[in-house]
Amino acid sequence: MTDTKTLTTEQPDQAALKPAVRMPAAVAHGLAIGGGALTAASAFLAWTYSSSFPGDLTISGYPGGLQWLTLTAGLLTALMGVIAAVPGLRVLAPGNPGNATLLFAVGGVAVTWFTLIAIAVQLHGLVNLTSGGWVAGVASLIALVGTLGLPRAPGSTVCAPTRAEWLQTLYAGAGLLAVGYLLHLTGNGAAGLVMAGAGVVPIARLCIVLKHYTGPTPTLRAAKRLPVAVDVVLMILMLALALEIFAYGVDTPYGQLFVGFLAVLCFSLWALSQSGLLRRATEIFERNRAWAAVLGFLTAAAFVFVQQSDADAALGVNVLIFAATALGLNVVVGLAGLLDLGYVAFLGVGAYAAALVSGAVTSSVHATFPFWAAALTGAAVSGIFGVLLGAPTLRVRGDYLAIVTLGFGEIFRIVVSNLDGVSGPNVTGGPNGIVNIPDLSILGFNLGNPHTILGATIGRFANYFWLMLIIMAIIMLVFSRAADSRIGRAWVAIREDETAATAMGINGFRFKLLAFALGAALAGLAGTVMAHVNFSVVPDPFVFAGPVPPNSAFLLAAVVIGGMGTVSGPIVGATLFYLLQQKLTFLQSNELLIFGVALILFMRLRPEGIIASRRRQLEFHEAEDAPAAQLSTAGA
Amino acid sequence: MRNRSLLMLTAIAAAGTLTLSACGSRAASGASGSSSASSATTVTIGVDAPLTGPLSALGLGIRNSVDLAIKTANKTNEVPGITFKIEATDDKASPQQGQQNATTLVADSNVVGVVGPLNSGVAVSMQKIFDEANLVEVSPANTNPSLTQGPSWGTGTKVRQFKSYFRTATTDAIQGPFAAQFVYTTLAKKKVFLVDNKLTYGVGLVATFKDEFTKLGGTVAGQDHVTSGASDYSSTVTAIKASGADVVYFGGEYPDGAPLAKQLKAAGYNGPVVGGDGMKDDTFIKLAGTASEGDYATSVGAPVESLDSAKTYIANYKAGGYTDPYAAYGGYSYDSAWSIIEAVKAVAAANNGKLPANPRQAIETAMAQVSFSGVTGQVSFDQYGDATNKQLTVYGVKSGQWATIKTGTFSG
Amino acid sequence: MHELPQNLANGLFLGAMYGLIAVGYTMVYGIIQLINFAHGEIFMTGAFGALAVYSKLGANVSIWLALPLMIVGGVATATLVAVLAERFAYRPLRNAPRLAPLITAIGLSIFLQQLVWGFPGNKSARVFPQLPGGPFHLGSVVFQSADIFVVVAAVLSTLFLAYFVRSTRTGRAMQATAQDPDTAKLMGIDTDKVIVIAFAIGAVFAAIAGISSGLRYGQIEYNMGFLNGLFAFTAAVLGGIGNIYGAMLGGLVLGLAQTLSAAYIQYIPGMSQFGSQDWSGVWAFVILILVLMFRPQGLLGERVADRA
Amino acid sequence: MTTETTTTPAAAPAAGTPLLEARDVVMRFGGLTAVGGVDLTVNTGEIIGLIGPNGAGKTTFFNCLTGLYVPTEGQVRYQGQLLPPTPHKVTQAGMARTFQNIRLFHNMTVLENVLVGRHTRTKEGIVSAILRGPGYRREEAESRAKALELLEFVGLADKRDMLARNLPYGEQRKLEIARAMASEPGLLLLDEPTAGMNPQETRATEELVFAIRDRGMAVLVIEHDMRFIFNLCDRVAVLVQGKKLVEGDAQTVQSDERVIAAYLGTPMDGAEAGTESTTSTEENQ
Repeated sequence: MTDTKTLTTEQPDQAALKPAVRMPAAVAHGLAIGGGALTAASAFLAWTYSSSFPGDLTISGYPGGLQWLTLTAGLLTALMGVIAAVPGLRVLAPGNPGNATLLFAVGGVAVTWFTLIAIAVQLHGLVNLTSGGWVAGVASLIALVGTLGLPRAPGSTVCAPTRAEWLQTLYAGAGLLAVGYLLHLTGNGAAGLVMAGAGVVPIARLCIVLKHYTGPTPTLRAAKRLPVAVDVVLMILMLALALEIFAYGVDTPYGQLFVGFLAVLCFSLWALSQSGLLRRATEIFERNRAWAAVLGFLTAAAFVFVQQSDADAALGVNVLIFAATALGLNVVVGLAGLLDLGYVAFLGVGAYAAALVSGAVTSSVHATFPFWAAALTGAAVSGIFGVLLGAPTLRVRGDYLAIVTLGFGEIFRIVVSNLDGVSGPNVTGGPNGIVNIPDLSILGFNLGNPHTILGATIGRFANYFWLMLIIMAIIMLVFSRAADSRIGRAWVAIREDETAATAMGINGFRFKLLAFALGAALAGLAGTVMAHVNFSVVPDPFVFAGPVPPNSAFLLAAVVIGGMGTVSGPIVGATLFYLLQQKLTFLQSNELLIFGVALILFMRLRPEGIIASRRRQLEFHEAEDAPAAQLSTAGA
Repeated sequence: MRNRSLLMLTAIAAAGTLTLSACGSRAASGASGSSSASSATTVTIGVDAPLTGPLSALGLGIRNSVDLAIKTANKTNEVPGITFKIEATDDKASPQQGQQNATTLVADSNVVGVVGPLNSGVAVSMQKIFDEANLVEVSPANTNPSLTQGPSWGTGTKVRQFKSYFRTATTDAIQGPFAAQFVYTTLAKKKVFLVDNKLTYGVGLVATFKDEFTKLGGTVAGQDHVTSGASDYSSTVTAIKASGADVVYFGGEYPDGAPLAKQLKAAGYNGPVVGGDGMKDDTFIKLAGTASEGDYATSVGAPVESLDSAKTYIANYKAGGYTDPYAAYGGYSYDSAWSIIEAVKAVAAANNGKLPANPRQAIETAMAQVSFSGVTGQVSFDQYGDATNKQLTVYGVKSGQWATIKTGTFSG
Repeated sequence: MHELPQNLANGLFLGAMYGLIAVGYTMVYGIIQLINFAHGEIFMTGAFGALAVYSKLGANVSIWLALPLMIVGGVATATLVAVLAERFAYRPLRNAPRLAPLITAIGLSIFLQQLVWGFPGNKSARVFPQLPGGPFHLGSVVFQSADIFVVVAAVLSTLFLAYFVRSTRTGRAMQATAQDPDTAKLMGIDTDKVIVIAFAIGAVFAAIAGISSGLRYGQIEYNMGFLNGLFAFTAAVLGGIGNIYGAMLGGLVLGLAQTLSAAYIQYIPGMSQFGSQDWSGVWAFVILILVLMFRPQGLLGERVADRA
Repeated sequence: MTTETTTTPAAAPAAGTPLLEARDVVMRFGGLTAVGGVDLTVNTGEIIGLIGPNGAGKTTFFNCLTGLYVPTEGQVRYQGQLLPPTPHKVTQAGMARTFQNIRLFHNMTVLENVLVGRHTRTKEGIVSAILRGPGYRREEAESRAKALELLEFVGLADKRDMLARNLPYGEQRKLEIARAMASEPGLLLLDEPTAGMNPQETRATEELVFAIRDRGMAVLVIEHDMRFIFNLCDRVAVLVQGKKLVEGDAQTVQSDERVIAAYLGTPMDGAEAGTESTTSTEENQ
């Protein structure tokens, strides 16, 4: 879709730094601020006649659903427009407030027009839009035009795509339309999706243009150090805001709202990074690492207080289980460079081990371990399986490992299905699994019972959420400390060049085995909690690819797309994946199809993942930035 | 440079989802339920089934049948003053997802009962969530006896597991032995070869069949377990032929049953293949072709053509304009939804025609008394929450059609 | 034990099919060291392509007339998919780190499965036409027309491939590229073309295997490529990856191992519960691990010296 | 290059005792004999050169010494102990090497590369890495100090946070030497350390090798550059067609007619041509 040649920065041509739309600066500022304000105001109007569009946008005077997002985007545009217009407010946006205003305005256009189109499509026809809807649409466009008239940042290029690029876009779009139409004729369920993809192509092209237009992220001089107390307060505020935004996203009741939310969020983040605020925020977190860790943990724990019901906490638990497992896989894939395609089996081993010693009636082992012992058992048994599997295969060429692990993932399910006393010894209860696993009881506190803290009812899943959060913290600690140690260096060395690593005295086999076993043990640990959360362990979920995470393919994707070798990458990847497959229900059965395409596109466009470790970053883009870069920001 | 390529990718993703969801917002259109009666209370009946993925054919049949039941109830004003609404959730055949759906349904105070799930493996992760909220759950498809009667049901110690869990599906404990009696007595085959596909349904069926069949005096010539979806059953076929068995009992669904039947007949085996309701599907005959001739499958309830309610249901379903077939569990799903409606009716009737503020507990209690003539026959629940309807019918493949062979009530 | 000949024959038929798929894995791996994870799906698209041709022809056309057309259709579909995949998914990543093309391959595999699944009627198994005739009896062994088809196809394909690789210009260019792609390029060999041809040949073989599978089992499914692909790759490793005869041999060994383990493991004292068909996949996997432990280069593979 | 810094020299046995003894090392690949019975002794404090025309089997011999190849015949002893045929154990025993074609860990920083070299001299395992007890911290600090000192020694201290791949060629060579030295070897094996260097860089490398010897390490070096070798080495062995032709001090070797013939080219016979092509692919890796 893009080719890297257009991405390489061209020499900023000072003469070309005129805005895209020529107008006096005062007019531009005025239009930007006014358009933003008007957009915000239009959210209070009724946009449609029918209340059957989700969120009920028929009420004047009170915004609903997607209108809130338009309101937010409009306000942000106006606010940033003011900052851009008044030189004395530059402290508030040390980077490039003009660009930030532009991007907020684009976010506003995106969410507003998306809503209008969705209304028109869903209710069949433009007649469903009231004048209020048109006001919103026009207002957002006015803001956009205004921001396009703002002075441009140095380093940006107005590079209208070349003729060839437009043609490319055209062909790609037309091709997708044609393919989509063909699929439609054959009745394929993915037809609409492919045709919609045709709409994405020009939008993507526009995004590229926008990217050039805004130029690189501004570099800032380090800000003055603030007192730690101020920093802490700022961090608390930022984290609280992030939590609120996250909770809003998690709680979006219908797909359209989630999509609008994502659009506003993406463009707002882009705008914040252009405004320099993101950089400032990062600085604060980086200079108070210990505080940041503690506050981050507390913020995550506070999630259960901002949730609407225990259903959100259930979602949170599942996300955490998925993310923790992905982080375990990151040891294997990201650090040691070993491809494990059957990783979910280790989660299964942990879950089964915990279920067996849980005291469930259906367990074939009649023993009840306390949780700490069960967790250790799960991790240990899983680690042992890792060693058993790794010992014969880690000696041979790396590619074979992929197939052996894939095979292991598959036969794990077959084996546990057969260990039911009929076609194998009775261990796992066969296809019926181990069911009615009792809730955990830690220090006499039963996690199954709801209780009240600070006036809020903390339900069963909230309890497990906290437990899982602690386990997550442990896994993060293990990962980051192992990565930054003699062991972690040995893993990376093996990944980089195994022959050279052994010549440096590293026992390649032993360390690969260690990575494999540690990864397996971490997955096993997550599995122990999963068994209790789900009340049961059955063979079916432990597949290579399925619609619901965790499964091996999703785990791998969370690591790879999130960012190999980093702590935050797999967590971000896992969260994003889980929420997307939960929220985008309008994709119907096409989630896996999208997932497959996403994997391919990511490998093409950004193989280092969303959060790139500094190593990966350079590994994948060696051609792009050959000049030596002093690495100041640590990735891992 | 690098960060920008990420930003771009997210922007593309955002743009993509924008375009997509604008085009594909069909999700909400599945919900129905007219709100004609202005003063009416609207309550929700939840559905949990795999609506997407490989099992979606069955899941959609469940959802549509519940939808049909709700529409019918609203149309006939079955419960005066109360309108029903459907809330369908997709569990994607995953226990995790099912559990999450359960918490979502529990959190919605309008939900008075839930139909589902399809998979026993999903059920076990949901039962307790519903139970703690006293929210009635009626499964149209779970056949594992231990879901209601506890893990030791086979040894006679039956203990009700969850007071909120009911099912209209018949359990393996009835269907397997019924098939065994049919094979041993009616078909007079005394030497059976057992095959299952190592999934919950098949394993349970084969186990109960085996117990009853040996109790009757038959012999088990051999037993094999096949990988679901593997389709190469040549070693199984060879073993069956070598065992000298005169009948094969297959525990599993038709996608595995059909190739087995086909490969058996192709290899020159002459005995019939007998299966459960998972095999009694027209696709079985389509897939296995002429090889299916003479095979048998048991199914719950009286023969379809003898039940007026079933005929009405099928006609209404067709008239309802659903794009997906009602599939194997459509009838049970309709009955499941209807049983909830009946319970709501009973509660409302006992409370001056209105539902109490939190009716869940009352509805759960009322479920035990529910009794009506449904699609699959008389529907009511016993002390474990199982369907009391123990009538089963044997169908056989005759000239490319399922034909009723025998119907009867299991007693044993 | 008197059914031994029958079991051997069953294993042979199954193994021939694995071998046909395995050739694709082994050729691509031999040349660009890529596990083409999506090859199982190429196999699947081959079968569906053939079925599409059949359903267009209508039920009145004799199967003997339809079969050649179905083969053409299946082969064309599979080859098209493979070549497109090579061109648009793999080629841009030729110089990327190892993990990138592998993950692309996984994505492609999922994508192809879902795409085929999306066609109406493909959500569950589809009926595949049957070859008339049979069952044939040879001593105590019973087999079908489709079994003859798969064996003949495997033998002919192997002979063709042997001729192709040894005696044609392209075949020799292929060998040279496998040995050392850089030198081959310097020698004027169009390595891109060679790689495309490797993908295409693999796809042709996979399509034939896909059609055999349909003919033998009477039904095809969108996910049929996963398990078969997994076993075929195992077969390729077993035979020595990179060696086309190894792929065939590995397929046969694996097919026999699966059939025989399903039939006879239960007679080993203490193993009576482990002999079902369901366990045979596990035993195939155990064999793979054993081979990797004791003969990592595979049955026919050559020892690759560790390079310093 | 920095001048002498205070370091603790690697535990060096009394000068002049044999450190490495290779006896009759034979390496065959299939029917092809790459190394045919080479003897070589390196004593403590010595700098030994190994020269020979392309394809003479020098790198193969190196690989036999360092455990990458298991010699078909013959023995390699280090400090009297038979060396195990696994590279990491050889390094553990006290022999470290560099590679002909630089094999750094490209995506690790300069400092991390040297820290990896410390691997065999550190012990902390996974548990202590996670718990970060005082022992771990001490060891990590020591490793760091040692690594920084080595970077100082080769002149790369100010580039410690750069990625190895971004270093210029000559500095990559230096880094590879520093990385090898980090394992505190008694004997350092350098495989063509000046390949691709200009004369100034070559001279600097010469100085560096002497400085390394002054730190108490013996050095075995493969090289093409005659002048470099003859300036540097106490003894030089010449390998031709997998066999040791001559061994002696620079003077002896330089005046040996067979060496001149081997280098200046009496036409090679057919077998030699074959040997050359195959061995060179091995060396190319």
